[in-house]
Amino acid sequence: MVIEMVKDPERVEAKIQKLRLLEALLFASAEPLDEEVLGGRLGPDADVRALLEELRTHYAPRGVNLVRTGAGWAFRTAPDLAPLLRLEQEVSKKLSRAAIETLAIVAYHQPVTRGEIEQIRGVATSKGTLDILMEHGWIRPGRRRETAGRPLTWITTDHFLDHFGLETLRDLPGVDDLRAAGLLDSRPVLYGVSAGVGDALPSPDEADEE
Amino acid sequence: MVIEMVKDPERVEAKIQKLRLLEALLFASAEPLDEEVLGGRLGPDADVRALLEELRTHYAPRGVNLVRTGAGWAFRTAPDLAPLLRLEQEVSKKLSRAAIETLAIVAYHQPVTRGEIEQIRGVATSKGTLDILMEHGWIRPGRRRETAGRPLTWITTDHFLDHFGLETLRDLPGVDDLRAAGLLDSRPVLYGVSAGVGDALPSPDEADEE
Amino acid sequence: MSDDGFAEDQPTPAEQLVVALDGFEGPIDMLLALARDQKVDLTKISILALADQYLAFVAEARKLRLELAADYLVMAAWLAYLKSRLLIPEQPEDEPSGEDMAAALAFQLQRLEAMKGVAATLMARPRLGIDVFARGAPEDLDIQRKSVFQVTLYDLLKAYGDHKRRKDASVLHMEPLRLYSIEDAVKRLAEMMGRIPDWTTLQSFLPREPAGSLMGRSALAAHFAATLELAKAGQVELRQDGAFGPIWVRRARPVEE
Repeated sequence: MVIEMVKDPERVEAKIQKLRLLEALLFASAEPLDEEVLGGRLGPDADVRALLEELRTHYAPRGVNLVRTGAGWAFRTAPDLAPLLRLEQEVSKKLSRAAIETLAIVAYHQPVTRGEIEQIRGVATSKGTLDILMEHGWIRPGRRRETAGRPLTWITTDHFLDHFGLETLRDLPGVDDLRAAGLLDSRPVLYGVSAGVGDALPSPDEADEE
Repeated sequence: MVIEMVKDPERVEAKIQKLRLLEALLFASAEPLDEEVLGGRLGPDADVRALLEELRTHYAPRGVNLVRTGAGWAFRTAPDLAPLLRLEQEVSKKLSRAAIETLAIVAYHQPVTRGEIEQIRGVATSKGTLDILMEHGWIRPGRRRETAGRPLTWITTDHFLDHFGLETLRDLPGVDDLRAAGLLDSRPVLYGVSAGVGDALPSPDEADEE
Repeated sequence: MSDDGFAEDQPTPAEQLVVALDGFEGPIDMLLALARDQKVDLTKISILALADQYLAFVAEARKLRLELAADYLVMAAWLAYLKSRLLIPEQPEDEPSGEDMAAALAFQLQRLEAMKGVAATLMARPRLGIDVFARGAPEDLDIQRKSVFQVTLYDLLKAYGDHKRRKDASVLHMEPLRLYSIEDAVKRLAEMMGRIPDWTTLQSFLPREPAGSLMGRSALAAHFAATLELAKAGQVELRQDGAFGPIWVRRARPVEE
C-alpha cells in the first residue's frame, strides 16, 4: 500500500485499517457502492475519496481493478483479460439491431422522447424495444417533457454505465465530437417518416371501444 | 507483486500475466476453484501451486485474503473485519406478485380505498398485503373518503418515489407509454386500421369471413 | 463492381436492394445504405443522385410487382418532389427551398449514421458479464440495502401492465365489422398529404391489402370517399385525366392572387 507522508505509527495503522475495510466492503459486493454508503461505514473522519483513489492506484496493474461507475465504485476483472475469461460465459442473448440503435440514441440524446427516437431512426419503434432495454436495466423513464402532450422521456441508468464500463455519461465514446458536429440535435427533420403519425391516429384503445 | 529471482524480462512479464489471470478467475468465480481447474486455465507450463502461494502472501495483510478451503481456493474478506462488515443474516425477500400489483394500483389510482383496489384487481386483498406495503414505508393512509362508511384511502409515500427513483408521481409512465414500451401487450387492432400498424392487420382470410 | 467480365449478369443496385428489402428498417435506413454506396463523406453526398437511385429502386420493385410499404412510396413521392425542386430554378416564394430540404435530409442521414456508429462502438466495449466480471461470490452485507425487498421500477411497471392486460382480456368485446372507416382514411390521408406536396395517385396512398379482399376494397372505398371529403373542405385537389383513369390527389394550394 502506498502510505503518504504520515509518520505517527498510530495514524498509519488507522489508515491501513480503513483501507482494508474499504477493500473488504467493495470486494464483498457485486454491485457498485456509492461514496456516501462507504463513508457511513468508514466513519466521519475518513477521506473516502482519497482512500478510494489510493486503492484504485494499487489495483490498476492487477487482474482485478477498482473502477468508478456512475454513482458508485466496484471491483471488476481487468478488461484486457476478457479473451482469457470469456470461455466460462454462456452465449448472451443477441439484441436486435433496432434495440441496439435505440439504446445508443437514448444514451447520446437523453433525455429523449419516443417521438424523437423515431425521428432519428426514421421508423416507428416496435413494441418491445424499449421494454427489452428496460428489462436489461439499461434505461428508465425520466421526467416528462414540459411541452404539448407532456411526453415521457427516457434516460440511461447507472447500471448502463456499469455494464459498458463507463465512469460517467461524458465518457460515452465520441460524445464531444458528435456534439460539436451538431449531430446530437434531436430536432425533427423535414421528412418525418413515422414520428407524428402515431400522435395523429386514434390509439388502439379508442378504436376498440367503438 | 512479489517477483522472485527471475531476471529474463519476458519471463517476468509472462508470470505477471499468469498471476493477473489467476486473480481474475478466483475473483469472478462463484465457487472455490481447485488447482486442477486453475491449471487448465493457466496453461501446462504454469506452476499453479507456486503462483497461488504468491497471491496468498500478497493478500495476507490486506482486507481480502486468498484462502484454501476443502474444495479449492477462494477470496474471502479478512476474518478480523467481520464485526465491521456486520454480515447481514436476513436474505433479501422477494415481494409477492399480489403485493407488487397492489402497490402498482395504489400508485396509479391513488387515493384509492381497499374496496376499490379489490374491485380493480378483481380479487380480495388480504389485510397482510397492505400491511407489508405500509410497514415498508411505500404506502400510507390518506384522507377518508366522504362516502358511506368513510373508508380509508391509501396513497404512496415519498419513500416510494425515492425507492423507485422517481422525482414526482407525474413521472410514472402512463398507460399509453407502457403500451408503447411493450409492457402492455395490446390485442391486435381490429378496427380503425391505420398507417404504421400494418403488422397488426387481420389476415385476408379473417377479413373475408364477415 | 463488375470488372470480372460478367457485368451483364450482375444485378443492378436497384435489384440488389429489392432482394435485400427485408434487411432495412424503413426508407431512411435504405437511403443511408444507398448513400454509403456513393463512397463519399456523408457531408458531401449528392442528394440528387441519391434520389435517382431510390426512384430506380422503387421502379424496379414495381416492375417485379413487389408490394412496397406505404412509407417507401411516400418517400419516393417526396424525393421526386425534392428532385423537381432542385432542378427547377427556385421561386422566391417557395418555402422551404429545395436546398434547405436537401440539407435537412442530409442532416438526417448523417445523424442516423452517427448513431449507428456509436451503437457499434458501444457494443464493442468490454461489457459486464461478458468481458468483465463482477465478484462471483458476493458476501451478503448490510451495506446498501435501503429496502429488504428487491423490487425495481421495471417490476412495478410490468405488474401494472400485466394487470391491465388481464383486465382487458377478461372483458367481452363484440368484434366490430372489420372495415376501413372514412374517418380513419381522412386522418390517414391528411397526415400523409402533409408530406407530399405534389400530384400523387390515390392508389399509392392505400394501405397494403390484398387487392380484392374485403379490407382492400373497403380501404379503396374509404380513401376515395375521404378524398371527396377533403376536397369539399378545400384541403386537397383532385384530378382524373379520363374515365377509369387513375385519380390524382395533391394538397390544396393557397388561392393565387
